[in-house]
Amino acid sequence: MSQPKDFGFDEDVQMLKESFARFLDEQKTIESLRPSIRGTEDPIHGADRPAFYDEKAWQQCIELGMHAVSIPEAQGGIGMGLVAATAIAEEIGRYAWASPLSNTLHATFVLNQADTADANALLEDMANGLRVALGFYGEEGSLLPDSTDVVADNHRLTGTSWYVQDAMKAQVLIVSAKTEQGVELYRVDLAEAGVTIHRDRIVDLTRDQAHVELLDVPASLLTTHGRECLEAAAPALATLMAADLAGAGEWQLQATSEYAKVRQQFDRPIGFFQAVKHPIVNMMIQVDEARSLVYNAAAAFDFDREDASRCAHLAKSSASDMGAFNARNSTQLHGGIGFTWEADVQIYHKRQIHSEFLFGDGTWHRAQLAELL
Amino acid sequence: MSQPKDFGFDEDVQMLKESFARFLDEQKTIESLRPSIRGTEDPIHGADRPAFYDEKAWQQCIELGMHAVSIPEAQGGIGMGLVAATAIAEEIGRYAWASPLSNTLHATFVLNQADTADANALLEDMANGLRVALGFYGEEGSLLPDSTDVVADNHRLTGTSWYVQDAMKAQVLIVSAKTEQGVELYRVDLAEAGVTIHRDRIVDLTRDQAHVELLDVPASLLTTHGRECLEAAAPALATLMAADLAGAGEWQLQATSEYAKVRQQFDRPIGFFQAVKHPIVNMMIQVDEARSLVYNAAAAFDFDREDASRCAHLAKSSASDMGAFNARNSTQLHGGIGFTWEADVQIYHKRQIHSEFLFGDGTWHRAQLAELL
Amino acid sequence: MSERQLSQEQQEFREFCQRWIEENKPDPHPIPLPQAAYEVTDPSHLTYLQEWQAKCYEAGLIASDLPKIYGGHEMTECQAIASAEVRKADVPYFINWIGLGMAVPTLLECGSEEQKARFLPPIFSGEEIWCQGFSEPGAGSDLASLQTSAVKEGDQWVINGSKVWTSLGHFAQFMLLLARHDKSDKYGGITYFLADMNQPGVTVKPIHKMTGESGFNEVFLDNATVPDAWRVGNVGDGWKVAMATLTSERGAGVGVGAVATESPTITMAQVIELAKTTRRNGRAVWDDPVWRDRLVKLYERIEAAVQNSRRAKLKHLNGGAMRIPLQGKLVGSEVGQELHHTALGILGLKSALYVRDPNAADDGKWPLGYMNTYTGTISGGSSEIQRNILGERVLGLPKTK
Amino acid sequence: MSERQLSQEQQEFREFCQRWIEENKPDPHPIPLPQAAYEVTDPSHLTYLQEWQAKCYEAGLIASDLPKIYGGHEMTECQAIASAEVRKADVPYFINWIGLGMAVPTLLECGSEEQKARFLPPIFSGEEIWCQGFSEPGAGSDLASLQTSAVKEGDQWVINGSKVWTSLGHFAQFMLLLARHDKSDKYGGITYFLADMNQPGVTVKPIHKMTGESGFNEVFLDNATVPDAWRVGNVGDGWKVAMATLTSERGAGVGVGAVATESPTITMAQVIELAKTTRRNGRAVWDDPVWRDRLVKLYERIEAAVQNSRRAKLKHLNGGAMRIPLQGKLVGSEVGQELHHTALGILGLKSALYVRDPNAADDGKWPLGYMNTYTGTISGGSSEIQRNILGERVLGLPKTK
Repeated sequence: MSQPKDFGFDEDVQMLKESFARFLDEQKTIESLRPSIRGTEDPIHGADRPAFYDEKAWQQCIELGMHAVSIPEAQGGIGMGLVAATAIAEEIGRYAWASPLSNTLHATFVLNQADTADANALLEDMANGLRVALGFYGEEGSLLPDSTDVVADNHRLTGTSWYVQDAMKAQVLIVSAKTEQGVELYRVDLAEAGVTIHRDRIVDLTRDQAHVELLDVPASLLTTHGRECLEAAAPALATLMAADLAGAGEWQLQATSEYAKVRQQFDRPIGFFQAVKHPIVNMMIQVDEARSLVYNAAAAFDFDREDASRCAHLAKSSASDMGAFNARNSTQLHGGIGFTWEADVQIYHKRQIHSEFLFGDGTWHRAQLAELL
Repeated sequence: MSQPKDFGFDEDVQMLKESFARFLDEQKTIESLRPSIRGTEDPIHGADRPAFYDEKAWQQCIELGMHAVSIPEAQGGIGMGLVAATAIAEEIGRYAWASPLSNTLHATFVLNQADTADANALLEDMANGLRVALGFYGEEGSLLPDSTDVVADNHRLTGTSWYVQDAMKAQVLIVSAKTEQGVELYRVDLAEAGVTIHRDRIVDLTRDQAHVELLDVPASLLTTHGRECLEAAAPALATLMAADLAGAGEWQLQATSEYAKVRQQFDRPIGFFQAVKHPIVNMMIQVDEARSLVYNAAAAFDFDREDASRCAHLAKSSASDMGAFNARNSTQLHGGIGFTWEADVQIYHKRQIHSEFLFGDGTWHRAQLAELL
Repeated sequence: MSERQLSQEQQEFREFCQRWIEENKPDPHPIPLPQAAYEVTDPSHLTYLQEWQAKCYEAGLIASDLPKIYGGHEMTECQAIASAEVRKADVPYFINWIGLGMAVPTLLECGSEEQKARFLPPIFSGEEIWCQGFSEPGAGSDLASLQTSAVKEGDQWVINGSKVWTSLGHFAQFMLLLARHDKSDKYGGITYFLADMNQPGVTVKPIHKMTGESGFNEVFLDNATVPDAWRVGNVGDGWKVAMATLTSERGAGVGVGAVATESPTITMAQVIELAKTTRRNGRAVWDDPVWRDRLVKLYERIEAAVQNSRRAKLKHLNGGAMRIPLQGKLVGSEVGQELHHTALGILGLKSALYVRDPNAADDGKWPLGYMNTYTGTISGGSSEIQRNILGERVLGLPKTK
Repeated sequence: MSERQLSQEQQEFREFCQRWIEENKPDPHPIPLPQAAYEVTDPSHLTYLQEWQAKCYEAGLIASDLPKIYGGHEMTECQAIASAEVRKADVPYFINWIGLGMAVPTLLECGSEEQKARFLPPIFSGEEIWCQGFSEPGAGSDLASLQTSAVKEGDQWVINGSKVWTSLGHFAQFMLLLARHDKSDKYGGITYFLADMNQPGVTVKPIHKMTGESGFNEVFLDNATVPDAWRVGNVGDGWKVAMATLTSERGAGVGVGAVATESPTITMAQVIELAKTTRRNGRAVWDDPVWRDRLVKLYERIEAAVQNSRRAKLKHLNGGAMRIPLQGKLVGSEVGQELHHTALGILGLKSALYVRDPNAADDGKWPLGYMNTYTGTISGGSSEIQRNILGERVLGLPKTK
């Protein structure tokens, strides 16, 4: 089956994207985040920042149905595809929104692959607003599906899940665990005894992160086909993260371009100078490449699944490199101002160099892609 | 033993370099070359260009002693080291001089490693003006010492030597050949029966190139330790070629910078615009890095042989990348003019993308260097 | 990439194109063609390519969607299909690419009805070759500083001056000519003409490029004349009309079937193949992860260009009508240059072997193609100028000049 | 790189330095030091670093070659040796880097004898910390657009205005101050002063960087005063004197022992080690040829910088006195930035772990260091300005502004 010309970006998706963007615009996402990071600046002497989580905003998001966009209708969701979820992820990136929504979207595409009663039950809970996090990484942070450091034995889990994004906002952790049969996925209640959430001190101010230690914790099996499930969901996860990078990259482009129009140096707006103008154009070129590849990857997943891996590798490789490039240039071209804690570009910069590595960096995706060519 | 502060670039070397530069300046190297390429432009319909060789200039060069700079005094040479030869090679590059001199320098450092009566006899002949070429490459153009496609049997050679530089100017070919024992070096008279010189049609206008077919050709053995000899000489060859690139790169920088001062666009010299100025500065940065690494590599070979391989890899990697970069920018920044056959930048452009690959490109040298780190 | 939701007409036309190309594909010319239409200098190549273009036009692969009165075939959204099929197939390019790619959109947008009826059909058939007379010696990227003068005498204009980098000037019957009727007004003093090249006042002198080829020319206009009826737009509107032409050149125009070069996707596939088949230091170059990473990065950028073109058509996703199209020429030419330099790197020493060397990889296509990429990054508005345009027109940054 | 042809004095001094450093190396401070002198904000760090600098000065490792009347040790060509040994050793940086690196060369070149005698010795000992007051809010790279005013009243000057990005301003006793005595003359209206920071008219307010650190400050000058005897150079020569200071900052100055950051060679070695010890996807990152190629390219550029410094001293090889030195800051900061971003890439997800995270690689040094590289590419003349300077001063290209 081949892709539709419009990347499957039909009126429904457009409306969804626009209404979500309006919602985020009203949230004043960066302004809302600022109080939580005040007084925590100094990396050596400063306090630890609280995990930012705005319950009211999350409830509003649920009312809009954004959390359930790709949860099947049978489980109480909207049942749209990756194209729709990607549109949402792009806006999350553009507004650098700190919330459980990214995890919810990621989890949806993993659980959609499982097709078990337990997975469906969890999807249903998520449709009702349950907040989840994903625990698929071992300490090395490898992308291989069996890189987990958690072991399952008779529905009890022991080990540590690393690099759990937005763990402090979550109620339930979806964990990949090794058994003698292979890799299985489990559902763990984070309030369970034996669970210790070790908050990580990370650079990114728009997310929280933890490594979650599990000591003989009871868990319910979601699927015995963990490896297959993760492999099948991988293109969706990479595409969603690429969309986040692309959205933030577009913000960086616009913010830098606007700054170059107003900031005066040598009696002119700095955007007059080619040393400023041309790098901004290069930012635009990179973000446009990433965006187009993201839309293509989402459409491939929904309409041409055989081509989904190739397209997802393209999208995340492009978006990861763009994220780093736009981060660098947005700071550099803002000059001293851009380097201060007060500047919003620094917040996006940190988000981008975090997203760059989530679900695989450019180098890794290119190496995978090469195998397909 | 450690290197001298001044890279061994003492007064003798300085005088040598200056007098050689004066000599080349008088040669008007590009002007002299032009007639030989006239009428040969059209790649499809044009005539083949004659192999440019100026016998008078070569005799003058011999009178100056440049050809014998690193031939030991015992063999009638001047007995200076790689620092001196590198100084000369840099000027060859700067003036893009078509002559047998590069080959003579390269051959000197190979033969200096052999320490046999036959090798010494050849060095003596070279000191007397004999013109040589090097046949070490197989068709793949690999850098491994045993990549030759020539086989030796009882002092008779059969096979083809590929990518022989300036073969049309040479009287004698130094060939690496495989035997049951390993790799041996031989001396072949190019006038011998059984030798067929197939002229290659190459892009570079300042060199000629051929693949030399040998059919049961009698040859005299130079050394049975061909592999060791080539390995020991490798840092010198890479350094000499890097020096050639650096010299030509400096010419490209100066030519482009001068052009940017005189060429007017939008009522100003184009060097006013940062889109022109900054790339020219980047050319300077690259050529300075390459030059410093070249001087360091030459000094390492002469004074700190243990470090010579590392330093030569650094020099050729840097110089190869610089050559390509400066070639690209010199053409681009000259605009339409730089793209014409009449422009001198095109001649240097072609020389640089040829030198880029001789004795290993940047990628190869970095891979080798990594093994030492 | 195949497309869903084709109309029945489109579906059938695509099948027709595929079948027709398969059946009518010409045998290769005994002398290999140059890499692009603008490098053709051999008259026997010209004839061969004109015949091929005429056949394609007749079959409806050129001017597919245009009205009959202009010589079109009046189909609906079929041109893109024809162009895609032509690009995919291993067939010669259309020689009259300036006519198709620049003269046609300019005339459609700004020409009189008489001009359209007179000039369009022989452009489609390839009977009348066109060239472009914008650049002048000394003007370079500062196009508007042109000095060629146009003086009205009766109902015609007398033209004096010279033009440079005139691709196909040696074969062309007509030129898209910019000339100055008023020295006191840099932009407003320019008028746009269609000039007959076959007249005594016009002399064409070839310029050799660094490749050795001579597709470019210098054109001297010495009391050449143009009837006032062949003026495009009003007196003084030349700059505005020229922008329409250049927008087409920069990839933003409406396709009428102009194919002057190989598609980047095809070139990319060839370079990957080259890496897989070229051996060095004991293995295929493709097996070296360093080269593979570089190639995949380029593959990614070329795929992005394909998806960019797709997105450019979608109003709600393209970020503005000109944002993506204006990037096309810049990115295409720079990526193409890097791709070709990478091909040289894959070949290593073998990259030195040039056209007509019996051992050259692909008949010397790679070094030849590498050098020709500078046509792309320099002419038709250099990369430096393209970045100015993008910064100023798309992002609204202040004008550099 | 060891050097041949050292004099006996030099030879002995080198051995002394090595021995002395080995014996006097301080124990690490209980709270880890920031990465560079200009990020120090903790008073206990200040005391610790001042003690270390004083000891080094006493031992002759600072001001080695300067005359006794200025507090120097009157050795011959020994400073470079001391600096090299300090850089090689794993010891703290010198906190008074602006004093050593900028105030000293400026005073030596342009200061009065009284100024030299008064100010130099406590700079060397670290007793009096210095800061630089050139940049102003709104001026950015256009340094000469500064607005802080200096009005002569009797034998002193009254200063009003504000300065920004003032490293170490919170600890400094003195400031290198540029102020405007004449509004009508952009460059000629500037005068250079040495200002006492410990007076009522001076207020220092920290600026937090994206790293969270606050080494930078904003300094408000509200009727602050400077005696006329602390003016450097003539009234109106401020811009000229400032250029002497900036030339030192850009790496072209005479070393007196200023060490504010880790040597790039050491950082490079650490990143290679990081790649060898970090495992991902089943192997060490160093075993991936793609990462290795990138690292070796950076290694090459850092080695080139070392050899550049060596060549810069050789008249017949350096292509002009300023050509290489003026590249130092630009290339060093850009390569450093790429190197740090590469370190993040090696760490992958682990790169997110920041200072004080118990699992962070090297105590979070890599993300912290990465962000701090923007100090290098932005302040002290951004990379964009550096390229202008190089193009204009070294190559003689026309001035952009």
